[in-house]
Amino acid sequence: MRRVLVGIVREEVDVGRIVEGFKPLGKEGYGAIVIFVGVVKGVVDGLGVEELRYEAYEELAEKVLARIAEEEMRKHELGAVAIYHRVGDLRPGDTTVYIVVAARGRREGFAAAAEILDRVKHEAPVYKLEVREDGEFWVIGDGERVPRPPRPRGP
Amino acid sequence: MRRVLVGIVREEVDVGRIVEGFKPLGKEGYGAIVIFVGVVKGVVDGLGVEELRYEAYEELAEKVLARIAEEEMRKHELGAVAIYHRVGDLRPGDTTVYIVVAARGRREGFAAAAEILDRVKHEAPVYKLEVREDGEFWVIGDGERVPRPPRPRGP
Amino acid sequence: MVKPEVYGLFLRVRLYGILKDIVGPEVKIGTDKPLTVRELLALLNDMSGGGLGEWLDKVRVAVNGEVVESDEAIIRPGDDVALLPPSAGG
Amino acid sequence: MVKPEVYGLFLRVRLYGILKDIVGPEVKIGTDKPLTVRELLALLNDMSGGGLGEWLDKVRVAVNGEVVESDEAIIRPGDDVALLPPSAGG
Repeated sequence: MRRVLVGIVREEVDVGRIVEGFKPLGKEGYGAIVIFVGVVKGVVDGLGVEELRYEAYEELAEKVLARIAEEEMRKHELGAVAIYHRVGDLRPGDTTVYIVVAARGRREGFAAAAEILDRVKHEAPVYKLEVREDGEFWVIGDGERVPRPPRPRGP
Repeated sequence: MRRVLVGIVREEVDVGRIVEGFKPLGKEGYGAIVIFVGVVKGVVDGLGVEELRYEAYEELAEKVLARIAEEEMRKHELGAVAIYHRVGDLRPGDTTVYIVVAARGRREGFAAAAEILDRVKHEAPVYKLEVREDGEFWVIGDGERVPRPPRPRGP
Repeated sequence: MVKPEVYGLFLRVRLYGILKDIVGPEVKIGTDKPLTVRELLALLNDMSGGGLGEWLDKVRVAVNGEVVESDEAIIRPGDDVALLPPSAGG
Repeated sequence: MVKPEVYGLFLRVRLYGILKDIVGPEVKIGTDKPLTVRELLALLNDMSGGGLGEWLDKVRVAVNGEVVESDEAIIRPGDDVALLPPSAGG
């Protein structure tokens, strides 16, 4: 079994299958699987969102995800970690990011999943353009929105 | 879509299917799905565990799970909650409890899932006998173990 | 909905977890009079040769599918009673 | 492994996120001499009519698939360079 699964992916990820893979780690004493699944919101600050366009600098992004997974695995004594981030044009209700950890207990599991998610948001070279009813905005860091500037070439 | 799903169940629960059901809530602004899956540990305090035998006072247990789900849904402004607890003879690597919440953001989601899990452990009339290499123990509350007393009748 | 089962002039008590080991999985008590929760617990303790001992403080009693908080709550013949040790889910 | 692509005496720079809108998705700079990160950023800022402005402090530069921390790091013709705005995953 591979203990670290990461990827920048275009399609949805089958969470049930990851759980299936991590369950046997119970035998080694990992009794808690914690999962976070991010979903595109249809409303932000009371305004309708039509689409989130995600892109990644993929060569680096997968390395960063693997590094986060391995560091957090050591820090929280996890049995396994999966991190997948989607790219492409996603609409409200579509999934965006998946974090799955197998931990010894629930506290470590929740702490690890929350921390991994924070690190993915801040460290992975992933970028998103929010297409809203009032225009297009680049999301910068953890929530700042910058109106999309006029482009030097085609759309 | 039902916003509260609870049950005392004998079989495994398909987490992927619950995620599939909760995803559309993204359109209403619920952008975070947090899941906890408990797994039977094969080792506790360095000793081998053969089996956990779970039983529940089912008439009450399902009412308690529904009450926890509804109260936590209001408290954390969740879009939906699922709580399933398994009963029967479970072996290391088998799943025991499933908590799934759809929250507005990740912080509420992690907080809600952790709190629901704590409440399920303390409030739901569910009981477990740990069959270990050094004997049989009733788990009382959050970790105390009491050796199984001699029985007045059959095994 | 819980449907109380009437056993003539019996009171049916189901026990869970460690209490099942101490007293038995189910006890029928012949009585045609109401009992308080306190009286029922004392009776069950006697029946198990004092085995409930340390558990008497920790036990919760459910009547017809709801936990009763008071030791003075009344149980009537025909009620569905359950004796519950501290929960241990998860 | 990232395989640097050599464009003769060009340096290829890919841009991401908002930087792509400001400067363009990819820029080829004709040079046969090494450049520092600082020099490269100044050059790209000039090319975009000063558009990088406020972003110059926030941009991270990756060379051959790894972020370089120092503005004095050297970039050589043939290196694979990426200009990255602050991350916004999740």
